[in-house]
Amino acid sequence: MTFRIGPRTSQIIAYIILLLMTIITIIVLFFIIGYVFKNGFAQLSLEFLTDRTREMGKEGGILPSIIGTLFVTVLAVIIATPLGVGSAVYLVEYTRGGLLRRIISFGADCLAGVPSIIFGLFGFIFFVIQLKLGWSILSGSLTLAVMIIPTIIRTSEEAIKAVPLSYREISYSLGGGKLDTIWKVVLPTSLPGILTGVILGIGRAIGETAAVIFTAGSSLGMPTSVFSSTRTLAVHFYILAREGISMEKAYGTATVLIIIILFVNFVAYRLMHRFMERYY
Amino acid sequence: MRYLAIVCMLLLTTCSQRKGGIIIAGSTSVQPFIERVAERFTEENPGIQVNVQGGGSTAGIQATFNNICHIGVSSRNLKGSEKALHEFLIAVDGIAIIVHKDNPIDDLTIEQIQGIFAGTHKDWSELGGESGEIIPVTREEGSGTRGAFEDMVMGDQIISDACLVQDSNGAVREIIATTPQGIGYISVGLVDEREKALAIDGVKPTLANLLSSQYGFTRPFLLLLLEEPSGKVKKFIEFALSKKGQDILKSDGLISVTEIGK
Amino acid sequence: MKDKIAEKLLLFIAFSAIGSLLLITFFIFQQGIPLIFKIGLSNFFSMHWSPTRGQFGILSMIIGSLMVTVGALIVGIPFGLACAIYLAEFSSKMVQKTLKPIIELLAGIPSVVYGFIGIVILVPFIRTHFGGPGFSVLASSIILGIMILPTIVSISYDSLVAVPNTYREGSYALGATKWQTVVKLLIPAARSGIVAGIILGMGRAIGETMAVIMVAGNALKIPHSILDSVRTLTSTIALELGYATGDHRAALFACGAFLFIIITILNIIAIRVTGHRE
Amino acid sequence: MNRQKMMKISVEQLNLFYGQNQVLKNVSLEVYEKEILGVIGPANAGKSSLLRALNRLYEIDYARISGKIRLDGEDIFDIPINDLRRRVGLIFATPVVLPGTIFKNMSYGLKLHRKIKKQELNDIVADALKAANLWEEVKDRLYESASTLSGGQQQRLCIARTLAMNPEVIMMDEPCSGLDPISTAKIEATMLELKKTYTFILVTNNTKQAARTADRTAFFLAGELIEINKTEKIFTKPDDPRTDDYIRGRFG
Repeated sequence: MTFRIGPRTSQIIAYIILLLMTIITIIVLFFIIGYVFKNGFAQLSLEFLTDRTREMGKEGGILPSIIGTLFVTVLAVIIATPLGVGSAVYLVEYTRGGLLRRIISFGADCLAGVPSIIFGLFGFIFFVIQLKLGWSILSGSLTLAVMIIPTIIRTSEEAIKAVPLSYREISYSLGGGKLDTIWKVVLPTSLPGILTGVILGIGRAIGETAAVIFTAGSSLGMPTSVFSSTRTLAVHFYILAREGISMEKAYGTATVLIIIILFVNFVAYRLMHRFMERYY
Repeated sequence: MRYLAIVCMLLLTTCSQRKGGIIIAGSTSVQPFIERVAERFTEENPGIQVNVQGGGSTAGIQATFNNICHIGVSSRNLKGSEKALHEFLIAVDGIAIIVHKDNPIDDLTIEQIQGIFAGTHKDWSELGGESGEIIPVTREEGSGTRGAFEDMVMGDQIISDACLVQDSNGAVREIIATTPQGIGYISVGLVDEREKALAIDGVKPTLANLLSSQYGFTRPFLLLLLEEPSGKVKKFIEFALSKKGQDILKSDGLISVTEIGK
Repeated sequence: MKDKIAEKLLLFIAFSAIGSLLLITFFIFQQGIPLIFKIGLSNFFSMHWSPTRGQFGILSMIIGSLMVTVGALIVGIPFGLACAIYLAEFSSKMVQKTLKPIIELLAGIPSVVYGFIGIVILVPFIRTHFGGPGFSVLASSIILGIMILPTIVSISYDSLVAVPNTYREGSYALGATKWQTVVKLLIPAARSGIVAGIILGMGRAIGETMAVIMVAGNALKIPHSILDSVRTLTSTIALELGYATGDHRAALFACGAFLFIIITILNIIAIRVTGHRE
Repeated sequence: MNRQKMMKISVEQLNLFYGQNQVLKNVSLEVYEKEILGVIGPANAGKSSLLRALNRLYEIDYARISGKIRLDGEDIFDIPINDLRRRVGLIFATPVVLPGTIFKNMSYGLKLHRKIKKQELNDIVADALKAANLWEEVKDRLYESASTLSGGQQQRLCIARTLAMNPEVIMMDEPCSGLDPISTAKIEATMLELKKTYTFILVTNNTKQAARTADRTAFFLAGELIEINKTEKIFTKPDDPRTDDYIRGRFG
């Protein structure tokens, strides 16, 4: 027995299925955040945010991890941004789109997709052991910097390429040199794109576990210098959850982590919007 | 330019502080215990920060050789060239075979345990328990605890590929605590109320049995140094071996070095 | 003069950035490849992984990675595509404007959070309702599938929206329904973007480490069913890196190199498919 | 007028290549001080390329050049490039305002060349805007985004921006191509006024515009200079039949 389903009917069926699947997708994604928040908000208190970690995380707060995360991320971005943006500027403004640029862009494209554990593997043997930097904020930041450089190169390159040639012509015809043009016209104009890349990198660095646990270590002490080992929020959360040290603290830590990341992404989003409205 | 300046400043202002702390690295089994000792130590010596890393026994030994940490920790005896390091025994740890707290089985023979981990026993009913698939959980290749378990329990049997693999005592414990059919092995000191430590050949891993060596599945916890201890490192080792330090370790279920002789 | 210095400085920066990337690639291969030659390909691609006993077979882990990734795609593609199609073609501007950025924000949630949800909800659920240890191919696939959803939705949506409106108008003018237009016209037209999104998602799934360690159980045996535990290449590296020395460590690097090659091939395909680079 | 006018720019046997493609062929001409030289011709005649050669902007396109160009008798390759481009301003067909405020657009070029006091900067900006007939329209909104201006205003902003640099020669590349007749008239009026102080080279597609404003006119075709002469002469009895054809609209 065969049914012939008319185009109208199939349209309606398809619509319902699509709607259902979309709703499921959205619900699942929201459920994950909601579930963590529901269990985590009860844990949030001033004490939790400002106290030292005690008993391997069973007691006390997460201040050392918050500071460690901040340290590692900021240092990574400080290292990666000039390198990434500088490379992108060089590629777009100085290489005339030749073979070199294609090869480098391709390499950056590929490395942007390399799993973070490979960066962890590299960072552990190279920075921690061979360069004798030990498990430290410095090792962690360097590893993360290498990890986010490709992303920053790629997004900055796209943003810089998008600056109209006419802007450069104007700058030159007003007597600007190449450096003036790059510094005062090209970079400010491509700033939103560059910023997006940097902020994506920040988000990736904050949430990263695999590359950090082997390089920044897992010490719970309060970091005092770039040579201190630290346990970032993501790593702390991973260890709490996985070793069942304290599910309550795990939820609390995850909540803080997610809030920070959503906040960073949100700020990026707003910033870009403001910038676009002002200039375009 | 500004970037360079900031980076330089960070490095300069902080370089000197590296000397202020002690970095300890190695066995994840020892980490929770040494962390507690370190916490007390810092309370009594506020100037000295102690950083405790995991990584594993072998990594700890390596780190000590490479001077990446001040003190290495190992949960197994040193082998071959590793013996060049100075070692300090701070405690002895028993390895407990644990199952979920609702598991009716209290006692297994060493052959039965071998059978479970080698993959020959597959169902709890074979061992007198309620019928259900046995889910053995082991440690990862290279772990000190796994090494000790293989030496002491498995003998010439090989741990089956079908076992779940976790990379810390805590992770193993967490699975056993939540999996009714699970069985695994962790430090005696870490067993809590959610799981049950089994007697092996009728001997339970109680403190008394551990002390009297009736329960033979024990291993040393070692602190390792590249050179003779001095300064703050010496202070820390002395603290760990002092009555205060040993009491902390004892209260966590380890056998204090002072009791071993008895 | 200032310009010359600036150019030299930028050249230096470009070289150090690119040098660091080259260094990584070189380093991973230099540490890993010699072992493969030492032990031979037949050992490296055998079933038995027991580095402390000199067995370095990564085949079971390759199969593990493959199963988990395919599983993730089976979960992720239908839902991701459905969501993208619904948002791009069937929903109002308002819904698009709110949901798209939210889904993109969700892409930033750390993978460990997904793994955690896997441990506390999915694994016990599978264990009690389907049997087995719960730590399984199924759990990993679902968690990874959910994790790659935002990637697939976002990229597929963008490529659907990029299809010119004249296509749609032409199709409606011929009397096609919306759904027919989507299936016959828009999906083929947006194919390259959709495929690229899927490949990128696939890369993320293969490369994910911590979330998988948390829910896969990590048994070395090749799973016989989706309820069995599974070990992937990435989790092997993360589990054993802390303890590994000598050949064992080199073997982990070899795993890394192998993974590197696979990911690079996937990336090349993705780049080719989209014709993204001029 | 009988005496030889002061020569501002002289071009001798100029060739310009983009890769294999030669876009200027053996061009020689002079530009006199304080005149408007109209440059007309169909598309791809090389008109814009001539302008890009005169301030060496062709260099950013990686084009090659041969021949001599002199500004006030000095080889332009001996003048520091930033100075040259300041002295020889260029205004493009489509007005391009830089992202940012009107004031920022105006001050951009000035700040590149020297340190400048705020008061002096304000004065220069105001003077330049007045000279470009834009002051009245924008004096209250100097700190608004330049992109809020209309097309005609943007083009006059571009002119003002160039004037602020105190150039000697102003080259305009079809400055009115996108504008309505009223805006065009305003710009032409501005130009005629400024002629007292500056030398103009006006490239235009609109032959009538050249007829209205230029003192002399040059006709280009396919990279060659066909004819250069007084505007009335070019438009009434040109020497070359091709010029005549073009002006009468027979091609182009």
